[in-house]
Amino acid sequence: MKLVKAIIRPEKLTDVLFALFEADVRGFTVSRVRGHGGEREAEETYRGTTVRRELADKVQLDIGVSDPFVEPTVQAILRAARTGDVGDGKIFVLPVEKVYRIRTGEEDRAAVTPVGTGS
Amino acid sequence: MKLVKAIIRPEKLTDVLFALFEADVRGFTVSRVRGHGGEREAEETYRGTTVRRELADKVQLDIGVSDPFVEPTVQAILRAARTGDVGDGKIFVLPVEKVYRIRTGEEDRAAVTPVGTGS
Amino acid sequence: MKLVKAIIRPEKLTDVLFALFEADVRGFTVSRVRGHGGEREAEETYRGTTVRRELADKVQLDIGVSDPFVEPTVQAILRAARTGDVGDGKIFVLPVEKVYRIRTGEEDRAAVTPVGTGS
Amino acid sequence: MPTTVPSALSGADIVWVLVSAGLVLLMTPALALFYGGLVRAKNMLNTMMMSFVALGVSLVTWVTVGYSLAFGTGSAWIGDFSMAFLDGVDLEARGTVPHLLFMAYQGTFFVITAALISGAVVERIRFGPYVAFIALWGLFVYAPVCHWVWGGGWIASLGALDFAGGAVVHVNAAAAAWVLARTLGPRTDYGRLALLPHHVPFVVLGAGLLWFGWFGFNGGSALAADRLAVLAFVNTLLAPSATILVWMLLDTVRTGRVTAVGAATAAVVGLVAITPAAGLVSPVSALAIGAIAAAPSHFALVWRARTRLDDSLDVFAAHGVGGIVGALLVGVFADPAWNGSYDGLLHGNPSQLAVQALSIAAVFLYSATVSALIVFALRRITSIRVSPRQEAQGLDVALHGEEAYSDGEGAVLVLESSNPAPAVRAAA
Amino acid sequence: MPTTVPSALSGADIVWVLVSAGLVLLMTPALALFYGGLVRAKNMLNTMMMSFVALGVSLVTWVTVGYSLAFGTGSAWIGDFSMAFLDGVDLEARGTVPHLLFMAYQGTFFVITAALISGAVVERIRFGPYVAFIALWGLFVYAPVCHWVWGGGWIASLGALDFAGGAVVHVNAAAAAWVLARTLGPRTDYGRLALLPHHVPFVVLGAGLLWFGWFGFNGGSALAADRLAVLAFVNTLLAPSATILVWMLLDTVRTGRVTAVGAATAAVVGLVAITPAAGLVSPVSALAIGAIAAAPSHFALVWRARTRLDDSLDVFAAHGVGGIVGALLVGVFADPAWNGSYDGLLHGNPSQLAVQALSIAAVFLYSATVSALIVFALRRITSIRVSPRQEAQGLDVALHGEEAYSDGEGAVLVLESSNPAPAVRAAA
Amino acid sequence: MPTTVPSALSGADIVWVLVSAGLVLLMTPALALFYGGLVRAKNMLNTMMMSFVALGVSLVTWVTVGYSLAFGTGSAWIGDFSMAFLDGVDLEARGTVPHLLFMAYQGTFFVITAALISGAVVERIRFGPYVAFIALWGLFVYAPVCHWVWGGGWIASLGALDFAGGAVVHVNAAAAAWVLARTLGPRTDYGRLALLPHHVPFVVLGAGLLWFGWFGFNGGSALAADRLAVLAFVNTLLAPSATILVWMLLDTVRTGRVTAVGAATAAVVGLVAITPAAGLVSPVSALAIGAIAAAPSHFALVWRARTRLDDSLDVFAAHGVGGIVGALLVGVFADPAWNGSYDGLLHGNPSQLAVQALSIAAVFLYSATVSALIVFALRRITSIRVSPRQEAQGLDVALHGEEAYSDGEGAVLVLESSNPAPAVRAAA
Ligand SMILES: Nc1ncnc2c1ncn2[C@@H]1O[C@H](COP(=O)(O)OP(=O)(O)O)[C@@H](O)[C@H]1O
Ligand SMILES: Nc1ncnc2c1ncn2[C@@H]1O[C@H](COP(=O)(O)OP(=O)(O)O)[C@@H](O)[C@H]1O
Ligand SMILES: Nc1ncnc2c1ncn2[C@@H]1O[C@H](COP(=O)(O)OP(=O)(O)O)[C@@H](O)[C@H]1O
Repeated sequence: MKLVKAIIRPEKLTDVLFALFEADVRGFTVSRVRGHGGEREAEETYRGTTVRRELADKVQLDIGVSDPFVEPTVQAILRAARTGDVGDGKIFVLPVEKVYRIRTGEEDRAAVTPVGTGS
Repeated sequence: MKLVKAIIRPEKLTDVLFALFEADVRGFTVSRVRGHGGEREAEETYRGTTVRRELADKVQLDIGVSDPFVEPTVQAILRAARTGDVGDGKIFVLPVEKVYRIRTGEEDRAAVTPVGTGS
Repeated sequence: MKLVKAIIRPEKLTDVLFALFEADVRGFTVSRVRGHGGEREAEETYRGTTVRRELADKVQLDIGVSDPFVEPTVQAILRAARTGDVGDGKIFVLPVEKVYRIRTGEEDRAAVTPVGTGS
Repeated sequence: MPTTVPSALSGADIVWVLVSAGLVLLMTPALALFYGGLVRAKNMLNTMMMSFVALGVSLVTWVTVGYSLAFGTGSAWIGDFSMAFLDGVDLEARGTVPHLLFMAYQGTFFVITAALISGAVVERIRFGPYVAFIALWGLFVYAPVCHWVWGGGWIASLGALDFAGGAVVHVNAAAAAWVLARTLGPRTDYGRLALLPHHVPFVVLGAGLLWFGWFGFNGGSALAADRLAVLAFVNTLLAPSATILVWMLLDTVRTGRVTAVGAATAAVVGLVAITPAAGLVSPVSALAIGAIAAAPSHFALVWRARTRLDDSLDVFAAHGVGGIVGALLVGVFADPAWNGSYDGLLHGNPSQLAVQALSIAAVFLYSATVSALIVFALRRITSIRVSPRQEAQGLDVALHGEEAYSDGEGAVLVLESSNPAPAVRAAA
Repeated sequence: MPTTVPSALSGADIVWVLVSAGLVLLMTPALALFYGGLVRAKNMLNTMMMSFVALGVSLVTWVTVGYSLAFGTGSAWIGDFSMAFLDGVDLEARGTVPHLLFMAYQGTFFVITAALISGAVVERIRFGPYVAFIALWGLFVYAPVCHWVWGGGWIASLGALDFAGGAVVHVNAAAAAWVLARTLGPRTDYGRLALLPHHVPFVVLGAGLLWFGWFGFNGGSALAADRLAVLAFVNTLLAPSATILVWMLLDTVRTGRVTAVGAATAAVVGLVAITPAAGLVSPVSALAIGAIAAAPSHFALVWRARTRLDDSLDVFAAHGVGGIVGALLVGVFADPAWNGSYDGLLHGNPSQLAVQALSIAAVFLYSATVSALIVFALRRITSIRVSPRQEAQGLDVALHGEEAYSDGEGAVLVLESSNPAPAVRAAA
Repeated sequence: MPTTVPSALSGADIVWVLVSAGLVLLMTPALALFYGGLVRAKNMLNTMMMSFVALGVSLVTWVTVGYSLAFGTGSAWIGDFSMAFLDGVDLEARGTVPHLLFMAYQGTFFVITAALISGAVVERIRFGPYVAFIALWGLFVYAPVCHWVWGGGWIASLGALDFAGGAVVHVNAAAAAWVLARTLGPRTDYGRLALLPHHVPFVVLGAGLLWFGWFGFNGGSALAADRLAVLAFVNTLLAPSATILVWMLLDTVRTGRVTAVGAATAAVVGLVAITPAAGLVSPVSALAIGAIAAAPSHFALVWRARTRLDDSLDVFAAHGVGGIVGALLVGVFADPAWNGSYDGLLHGNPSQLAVQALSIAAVFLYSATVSALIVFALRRITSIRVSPRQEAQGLDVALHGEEAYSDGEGAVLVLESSNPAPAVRAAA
């Protein structure tokens, strides 16, 4: 089991969702984050105060997948999230020791197989 | 050391907190996330626009625990977060190589032992 | 490759950013979280309802680094985020199996090297 | 409200009543904000809609038959249908302002009173039955009670004093709220989880706008730009100020801290308490009424939270208790030196207090009873409470298919054209 | 708007017009809120600023030459420069209120009309060209059209009825909005991604404040505290209430649910529809107009969303369709028993309907044509649309260097003093 | 403010002053919103409460002795206690409106002036000492200064012009703000971290509501529905519009972008600047005053941010500088052709400018000195600043035990009944 953690542009989220659905990945968790990287930073002014935004809005996906699904998942994200401009984000693949489905207590592979779908 | 990452229903958070306290787990980090899984999706309408919400509100807990605490932690969450309906969430157990307590620089087991508590 | 996950006080974020920049760490992802630990809890009252806040606002940093950078990164955070009061937070170091840069498809070390910087 | 009315139109009086009607109308969106800020984010829109819908439903009810039932000659108990569909309600003078304007001004009271009730049942009532309830309640409770007190009915004949609606509006709505909260039962997690206000700045802003609107509610009830209007206006300025001070003191004694929700609540309680008395007591008495009214509502509110009665936004503690205190105190402080005719206990007329108590009791009992009958009737037809799953999901999404605060993430467009759209692919 | 004017000042009339001018001014920030709530968070401030800026630009334009072009004697087509820079606009009576007050009251209409247009082009227009557009549009479109209808121009001579601005304000702005939306093209992700309202409570509050302000818009157009003002005011209370009811019904039939955005939109549509008719029809007709107006706008709005016309906040469906329906219905319902002189189809004057249709068509065509010319002229000078990158980033940060809702995290102070500051170290 | 007063009540004048008093009252919640939007989310409620509390504390102070000290006959320096507890303040005419109404209208000025001060010391002052400060400041500073200028005191005798409170309100509050900010010291992270507005839409809405309320502030200061009121009202409409335009220009020149916070600030600065001049200058001069006032405040604000003076919301730059500019310019532009009697430099009376300067200097010095004395006295009794830990935590939680925006997560109900509740288990 692996946890694929992808950081992408917010405006690419819908495209990535569809790409994941097409790759038959139907379980994941999304959160709003902010990232610092190579992007040119915006300056903002509030009355006499000028600030430089070191962080840009990003969206993070956490996707628990069984080993054979790692590659298709990563490829789907790479394809759907790319714009070619600096700031497209990163994907991290982390090892997972155990997965449980809370509703049933099922473990590992069974735990990430969506209801009523053979993945 | 392990990192237990649990995704649960927001309305179950308080119950899970108490279950963790009872299991003597007193350090964790919580964040608001949104998840996609087997849940039936809600439709929304804004003037002429109809949308399908692919994401449901969830809460994620990150709990760093020493190895003997993994099982009790997982069991506490499984028990407290379950409703039996699709959407109850998942638990992932991830390996951790090192833990530090920022305040003291303590490492590993010592780092996750709450102040003044023998866990 | 490792993922350094640090949970710090929100008011220390700017200091930590500068410490990371000085340590030549220029890619990371930040999110707002809330944490429970050894801190004394605040009570709040809304009309007739009294509540105890079990969670305090924290900020989490996720930093993907190649192995030689782990130690400097951790040290930078330990130094910059410390106040000495309970609640300063934790650092977890997690193993990472693979990293991709979405923009280019580059992998691993190359994926976390910021554009135009030799790190 | 004065009953002697000269017969020609006055420009100044028209302006004042126009402005007042506008101000009272504003109170309904203000209440939507005040109530909305006090609930959880997932029920924000439903809560706002329970006020806002009254601007549609109640206004239309009012012009069709409500006004006629309340102000038609009829009997001591209720008006008649003589002015249904505004028949005969024209631009001729009723007092010194056109009859049509009087009708409209009273209509804005009808709207806000219905909206007040919603605070007791937020976060769990089904929307359709709620709308049916306030429509029926308007006809079967508000209209007759309004007739009793302001339409020349039996309470008016008794000589009860209710300047701008202590009994008609606040006690009346609070009784219905209490019945509705009892019948619906508490929210699933009530008393177990913390159900906190999601947006206190809206509560404070809502209170500010309510105060602003209340100048029209109380000041306009003079129906003329005269000394009475000035008295009512100034008392509406002073009473809440005293309530806020005392409330902050009570807060400090109880928890060591002054709270924003408390201050906003105090402003509303002070406004409620001065409503029946506004044009009848001296400014110094208004301060006294404001100050006195703080404690009963404060303790009612604290006590209520420990019971199983989930009157969620404390309509009873704020409007019921506040309204009763105000309506009784007008029987104590009414001062002919200021209002020209009516005297209370302190000015040698102890019987006024009894009349006040009687009028409150009558309104409370009638409103509670008929409200209960309406609820039971509705319950026979349909369920009035949402399912536990809808309650967990939040009423905004469950009932209205909307989110108050959306960032659009994860929302996929459903295309209804023939377009081979992503939405279709997603379903694959 | 009445044209017979007695010649002495009246205190009551002055107060009513003062209050009305204040109320109409409030509509512009209210619109900023209403529109702002409907866009995505990253474009909130830009959207608000597109309304707020009219308070600077349009007001100054108005007092310099706009007012004179609209209300100067001139010809049947346009006024003149005789009152440029308020020359001769003094405190003497124009009707029963000072000339200066009349000018100011009309100025608040000018501001809100310009601001209305912005709804069609949010989230993608550059700010500078937008400001240039509304300034030019005010002079070349609003001023002449206002002259035609209210300044004694040719439409006034035809006998067209437009009490408070169905044609002058709503149809006029909607035509410009439609042209602007067409020319700019849709937002990049329009029709592909869900672009949702980020703050519906602001939409509801905005609608409430707009309604409140609209009492000044319609009621004040009587320019006196008289029966006409009362009629206009009450109709402004009743029409939207009927629209809300019908709209909720249509919502329920279509999607099974009543929505908050729908109810707020309905209130605005009802207000738009009653605007041309407010002082001209009976209160029951006002209810009818409100009820009738719901359907066309509702379906226009639903239909529009399926086309490629990204009139983002449906200015055309709400103000164009609503304004046309209202302006036509005044030709049907105008009732001399209420307004004293003008009759419509139902009162034996079918030709009025033709005059109304003609006036709408003329205003629409003129506004659309000249708006198109202005846009083309601006386009020759500069690009009027932001870059795709700016659009993705959000216009608040890209154009204004601000965020609507900031928690300050990750924002590093840039020190401009000689201080060896962290900002410098950061750059290292 | 005019001093000649005829002796009978006028309905129209009553309405206008009633409306104006309501409008000025609304300014305090509006200010709470404006200020609140400019601070960080964790200090939102505390900031709002610092305005809102004045509605309790200052109003009560006013009716008890404040009004009497300000408007009692007394000496050239201060009033007396003859009207303490509203003794003799009745419904008889003072001018053409009831004395009680005059008192209430002036009371709303007292409230907002106190609230203005809070902007200088947000995010770090303790609530109790702040409340004590504004109560004492009201009595020892506002009341005498008001007496000097409007109560027949020495500045009035000099012939200084201050139509609606340039010196009494704005310069007066700004001097206190400046002293308080100096004494308290800057916020811990001031000049090191970015301390950004957390809710700019509230800032814009707050500015809109302030503008709306300001019509009552300036227009109502005529105390009658006459030409003077119209002049003051229209000038209050025009001046800020010019300020917004010029401010946007300055913003563009300095940073290349127009900002929403800037536009909202500009509106307030324009309103401040026209306040002393509203009923005294021609509309075109009002535009000039608005335009001229933009630059000094703009640069004061930019410059201030580079100093160690943490006047956090720039009370001095907006109200102090704006008020001084306006109070001086009234000495330049005052025009007897418009105000009936008073002339300034441009109309041949250069000495007026000197009188204006003197009055500003006197008010500033007196307010600064006495404010400093009050602060020092308070400091002897208690600490006036929160602890660094409370400052880091945020004042909402630390001082009020509330959060402005709560999602309730992680909040555990503390049950005070005997119930063996989860809260008890949690402690185990
Ligand atoms: N080392 C890293 N660890 C964690 N997140 C990173 C790291 N580097 C970049 N990111 C995330 O990826 C986003 C994009 O990275 P950036 O360097 O700007 O662009 P690119 O990946 O296209 O070179 C950042 O905003 C940040 O959220
Ligand atoms: N493979 C996964 N990786 C990460 N998170 C997941 C995954 N599958 C489900 N989740 C999270 O768990 C939540 C519940 O999952 P769902 O499949 O709806 O229900 P259940 O677990 O009861 O079958 C989702 O909303 C999502 O947040
Ligand atoms: N075991 C843990 N797992 C995950 N996060 C933790 C854990 N313990 C503490 N934290 C996070 O660290 C924060 C600070 O911890 P706390 O115990 O209060 O202080 P300290 O680390 O100074 O002893 C907590 O608020 C929480 O967010």
